[in-house]
Amino acid sequence: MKQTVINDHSVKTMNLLKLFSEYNPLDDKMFQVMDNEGRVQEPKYLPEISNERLIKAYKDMLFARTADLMAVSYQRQGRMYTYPPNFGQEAISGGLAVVMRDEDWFVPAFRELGAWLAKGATLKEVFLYFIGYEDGTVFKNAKNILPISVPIASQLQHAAGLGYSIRYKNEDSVVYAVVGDGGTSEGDFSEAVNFAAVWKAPVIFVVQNNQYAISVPFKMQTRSVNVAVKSYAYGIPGIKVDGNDLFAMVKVLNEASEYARAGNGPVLVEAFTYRRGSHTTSDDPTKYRTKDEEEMMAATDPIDRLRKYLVANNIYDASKEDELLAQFKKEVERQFNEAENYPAYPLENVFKYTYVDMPDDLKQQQIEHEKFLKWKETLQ
Amino acid sequence: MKQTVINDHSVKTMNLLKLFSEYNPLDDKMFQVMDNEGRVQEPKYLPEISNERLIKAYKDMLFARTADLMAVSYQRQGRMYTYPPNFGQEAISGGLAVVMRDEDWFVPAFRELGAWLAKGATLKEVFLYFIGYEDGTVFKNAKNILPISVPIASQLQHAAGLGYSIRYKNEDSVVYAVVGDGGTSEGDFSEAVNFAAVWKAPVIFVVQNNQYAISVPFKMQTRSVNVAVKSYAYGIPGIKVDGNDLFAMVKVLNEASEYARAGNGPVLVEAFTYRRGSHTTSDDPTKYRTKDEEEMMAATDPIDRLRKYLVANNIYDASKEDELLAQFKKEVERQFNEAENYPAYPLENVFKYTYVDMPDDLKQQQIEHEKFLKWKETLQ
Amino acid sequence: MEGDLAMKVMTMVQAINNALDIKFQEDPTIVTYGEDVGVEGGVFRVTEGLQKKYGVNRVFDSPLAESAIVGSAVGMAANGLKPIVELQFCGFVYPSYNQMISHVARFHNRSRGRYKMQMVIRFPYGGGINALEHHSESMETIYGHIPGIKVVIPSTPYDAKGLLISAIESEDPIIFMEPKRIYRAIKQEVPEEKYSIPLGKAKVLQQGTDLTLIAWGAMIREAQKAMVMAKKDGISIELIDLRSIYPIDRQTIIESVKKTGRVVIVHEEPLTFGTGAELTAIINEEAFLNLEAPVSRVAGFDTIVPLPKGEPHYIISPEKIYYHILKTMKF
Amino acid sequence: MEGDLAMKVMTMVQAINNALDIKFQEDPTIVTYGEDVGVEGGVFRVTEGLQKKYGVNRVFDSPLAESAIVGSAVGMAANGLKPIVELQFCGFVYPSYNQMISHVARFHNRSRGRYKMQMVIRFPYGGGINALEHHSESMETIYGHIPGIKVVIPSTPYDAKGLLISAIESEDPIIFMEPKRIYRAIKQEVPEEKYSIPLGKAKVLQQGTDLTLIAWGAMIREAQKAMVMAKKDGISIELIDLRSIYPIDRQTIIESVKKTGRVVIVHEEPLTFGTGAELTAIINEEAFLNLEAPVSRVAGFDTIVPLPKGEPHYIISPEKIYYHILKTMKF
Ligand SMILES: Cc1ncc(C[n+]2csc(CCOP(=O)(O)OP(=O)(O)O)c2C)c(N)n1
Ligand SMILES: Cc1ncc(C[n+]2csc(CCOP(=O)(O)OP(=O)(O)O)c2C)c(N)n1
Ligand SMILES: [Mg+2]
Ligand SMILES: [Mg+2]
Repeated sequence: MKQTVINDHSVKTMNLLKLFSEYNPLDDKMFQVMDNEGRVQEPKYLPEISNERLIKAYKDMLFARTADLMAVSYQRQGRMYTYPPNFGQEAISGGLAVVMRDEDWFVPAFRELGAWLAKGATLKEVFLYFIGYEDGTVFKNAKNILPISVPIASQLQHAAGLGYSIRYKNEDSVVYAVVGDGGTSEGDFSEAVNFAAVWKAPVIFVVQNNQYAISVPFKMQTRSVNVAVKSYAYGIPGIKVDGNDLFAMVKVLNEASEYARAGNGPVLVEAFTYRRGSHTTSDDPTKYRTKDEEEMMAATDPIDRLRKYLVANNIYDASKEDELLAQFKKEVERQFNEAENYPAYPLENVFKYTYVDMPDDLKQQQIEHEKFLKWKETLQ
Repeated sequence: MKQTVINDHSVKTMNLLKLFSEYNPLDDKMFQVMDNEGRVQEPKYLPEISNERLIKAYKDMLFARTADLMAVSYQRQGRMYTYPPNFGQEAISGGLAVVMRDEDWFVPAFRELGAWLAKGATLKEVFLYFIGYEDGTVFKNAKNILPISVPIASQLQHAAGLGYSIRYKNEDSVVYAVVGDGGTSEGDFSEAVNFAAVWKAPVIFVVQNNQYAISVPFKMQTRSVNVAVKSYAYGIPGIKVDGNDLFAMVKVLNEASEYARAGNGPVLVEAFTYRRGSHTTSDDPTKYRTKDEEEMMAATDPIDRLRKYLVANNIYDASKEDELLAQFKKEVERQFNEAENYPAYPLENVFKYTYVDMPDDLKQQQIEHEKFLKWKETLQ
Repeated sequence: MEGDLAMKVMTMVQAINNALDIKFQEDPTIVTYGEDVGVEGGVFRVTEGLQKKYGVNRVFDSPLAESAIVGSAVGMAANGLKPIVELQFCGFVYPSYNQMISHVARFHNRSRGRYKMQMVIRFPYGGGINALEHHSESMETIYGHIPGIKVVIPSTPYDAKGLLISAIESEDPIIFMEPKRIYRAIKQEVPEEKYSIPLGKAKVLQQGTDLTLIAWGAMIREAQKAMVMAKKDGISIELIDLRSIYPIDRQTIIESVKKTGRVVIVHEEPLTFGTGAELTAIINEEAFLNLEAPVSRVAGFDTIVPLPKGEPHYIISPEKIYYHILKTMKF
Repeated sequence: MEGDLAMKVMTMVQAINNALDIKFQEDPTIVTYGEDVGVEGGVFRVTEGLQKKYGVNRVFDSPLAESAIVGSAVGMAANGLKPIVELQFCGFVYPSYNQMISHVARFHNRSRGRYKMQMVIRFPYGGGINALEHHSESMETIYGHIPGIKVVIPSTPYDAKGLLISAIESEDPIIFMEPKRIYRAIKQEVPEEKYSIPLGKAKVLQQGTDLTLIAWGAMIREAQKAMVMAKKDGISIELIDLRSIYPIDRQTIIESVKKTGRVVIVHEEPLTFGTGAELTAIINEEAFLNLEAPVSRVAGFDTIVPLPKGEPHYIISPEKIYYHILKTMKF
């Protein structure tokens, strides 16, 4: 057991990271390493990533996008229920994928395909979930990941608690917790960041600001100029980063996790992005946004940008991309088929997991239902 | 009906008030007009208050304190249930009393004796409430006041809604909503300020930072340097003001309400003070704070300070204060006696107000209970 | 009663929209808001077209915060507005539970009648739409158990319109739970004019003599299917649409039970502590001597509603209702 | 069983404190926190002395936010801690209701057993202490109705200790409701050693043949007073302390009802949708033919608990229980 006092509440002058003070959220500057054309604008902040790792990151993002677009079409074909697309937001998960370590915790909402996969979840599992199996959110080969969380912002409380437990057990991990821009309006957002701050819990709160909560634009969620500035309410560092810029994401997440891991407490990262797709497959974005806007934001696409960078720097040969995509599609199709052919959902799974120690009443409910089912078979 | 659009969410550069930018909460400077000895340090910010009004303000604060201390002793005598003392915090209510107009709304928590009285509540009512009658929180002669609210921070949501309704109905009032420092940790605080900001609702959120939430010191509630800085999270002006300095309170509340009334939206006012008494009459502060601290903070006492100012400026003749106090005590005693002699709580009052249109079931419950009571009389 | 009125075929969504439209026209103190309620017209399109017609001050999007949505309505009601708030799904109501129980339900009592909480809190509830977690639940009990609030559930477009109009006009706060599974699944002729259906009254949908079947919301349709099965066995069933979860219309129920002596109750919410328990207790208290068999509850299991692939196991089938009817008849 | 153990006279507060102490000693993964839990030892002094003994990392004050108190416990439990959180009063639990129902109750199910939510959520409940609004309420039902959670209520210091130890050791999340009215009102010899009482089991406190009286928490004492009155009439009452609100111990209840044929249930929470409804439904289902009179519920009214001067009207008196006993006997 750790001997230092976790609840050390003496307010010290915050040891703000250099990057964070340079991009003070009050100035509403957005930290960006490369521009929309993939040209590096802030070389001093270009994170050190090997070419190999970079190519992998790119391919992973591309794979996630492929899977994502196919998921939407599976849904259209009636082969899947509601699905929340990630299209346009891949560099946030992409950045997390580069930075997260096995022992770090990942606390997702529901729109983090790339990060789930990076953590060790399989695409098949993700499909299973959106096809309608709880099995799909167990992520059994992924270490230290919480299940998909649907009630907006509520998962952040879990992140704060995880952060406390890490300090309590003197573990070396940090927590990455994701929430949307809309989620910052929930009381749970505020409470969670505040708890983590008071506990100096090593939590990186990553707000995926895709500028909409379903149909509601960011400027109707809050009057604050950006999300990052909300860090001031909790006395922690905050930064607004271009969430479509993999380099910027990696740089910020690295700095933030170093800061958090050193015992300084949480960091608030606003990853500015755009949801190019619909909110979910049940949503029609034409009701609330313009084609113009969509096109303007398409120009900031994270995958296009990274590809431009990679090609311009001779790291990646884009001429083979069609082949790669064909291969990805096959793989996605394979995993989707596996998910589709998953064994039927047994009745007992409805009952089995509600409690560790199942009450007799509930057992009885199962038994009686089975009796009914037997009887039903005798009908006609 | 008003024609302008309430939900105008265009983010404008905030039209920060001069005073507010001078006392930027980021610098953690506290706005103060007079020092602990009642000497004016910021003459340019001394609010214009007639001597008459000033004397009234002073006497009202003194009356509130007298009532408050006597309430504690009534409680000790077993003549009243739990009571939350205001001792040491009188200048916050005192400032509100000077600034609030009849048509302004007051949204209290439970520790605002002076403000209730200023709004038109009687001391008898307040006593009635803490003696255990709902009648005591109706405040029937006070215009635009909500009842006492116990669940911490929840009342702030009502303030946001009131603010919306004011804009909707094109009324000229503003809302003063009070909460404690502990209350700023609740999700409801954050949601309410955010709603008010988005709606540009004319709400002055007054945080009575008395440095404790029961036993928990402010520095364990949050890592932010102060409360005022939390305004940044919502894109609204915020200021930390010496809540024991009546002049500073009046000045800030005046500026804030002007700003809010003009349609700019809410303001966050941190009124820094100290609860010299116990949290409630069931609390023992020696468990969590030192005599030294208590003495240090006693030196900032709001009433002593104002008296010193008044005397030094020949506005008030303190030599007659004993007489005044004797008179106050008599008046408090009179009102307490009235409260104590209030008619017994009739059974029907338990039932009558739960619904406007009482369901038959509930009527039946009352009838059957009355049957039981009749039967009970026949026992023995 | 419906004879003179111009009729139009409506879904429940349209009927609710129509009720809102009528009341908005009539009463400028009514406003409505919630997540995606304005521009989008609600995720189920219940408020569609209203913002265009009545402006953004009366029909608007709120930030994403349920506690504030309900809590701010308290302030609006205190100053004379009549807010109608929408919460997006049954599973996202809970953050507002504190405001409901601590304030919406109590302001009238706490202020000894000074402040009325004239408001409607609407939300879709129930399973059967293949939705993600938290989108399929039914928790009538936790609302019905709050003193100070009334809880209403319609089962048809006609009822939805008439009950919602009464709810809006009620001086008590109303929780209006909408069975989303039949939002568009049932079409019905509905008068275009204003009409209202009194709150707190159950409706006998079908007279019968052998057994009383009590249901509400989307379960009415399932109950009706079960009745078709039972008809073959010559069982005469009296079907009651409860309509009001609180208060419960004891009179209608007891009259029926006194006639039939047998009862089956159907609800989607978990069995234990469900509305069926209260109904059973009422029947036990008021028709004890008339009962010829135990009251039978067909209800959701005491489990979390499974994701879509497991939901068919969970959802109540007409066969299951029929099974309980037979069991109760044979007792 | 109690024979060999060293005994000490304890109040319920002391017994709970003692249970915590024993478990803290045993298991370093246990932590406890909440408003004023650390330095102050809780507003009711339940955690008194524990911070000094186990340090601020294990026993600590949290900021004032109930949703975060319960929600953060979910994260702690996911990483192998066993949090025990205190919510200060029954009326301040609601902000955490979303975390309870959406996460605490569901993590095990959602993760198909990967994550256990081994935690205890403690709070004082019930009336009779002349408190301000929100400090006197009983709402067993809204917790009992949540699938995935178990709900426990002790009625004596002895039970409080034994049940709390079981609750802490339970791998399922437990809501532990403490009848604050008898926090210090009852003193009892309690073993100083560790012992536990199985969850989910009611206890027959007194055998009897004429009528089954079911109560829990602070109502046990009132029930016992009523029994003294009924004894004069020669009525032999079997008193059952329910102890577990969910699951309900059907067996103990049904066995008793089969013997007595008559039942009176006592609870503080509002009548409608109260725990008495579920008990009645169970009895109706499983002992229908044994019932000789309607099950009678003595309960709080469907109103807000009045402030102290009105509370005597609201609170359940032994006479009222006695009245119901007589009515049920005479039926
Ligand atoms: C507590 C809660 N309220 C409402 C919803 C319904 N809902 C699902 S997603 C969503 C919008 C979320 O917006 P944001 O946080 O920006 O995340 P994004 O979907 O844009 O990734 C809403 C309102 C929910 N899931 N949880
Ligand atoms: C939601 C809620 N949780 C807990 C409580 C119990 N409680 C009453 S006062 C208080 C402390 C409040 O502190 P603060 O907000 O600083 O106000 P102060 O009492 O210092 O004026 C607490 C925890 C409550 N009333 N409401
Ligand atoms: Mg978003
Ligand atoms: Mg305080």
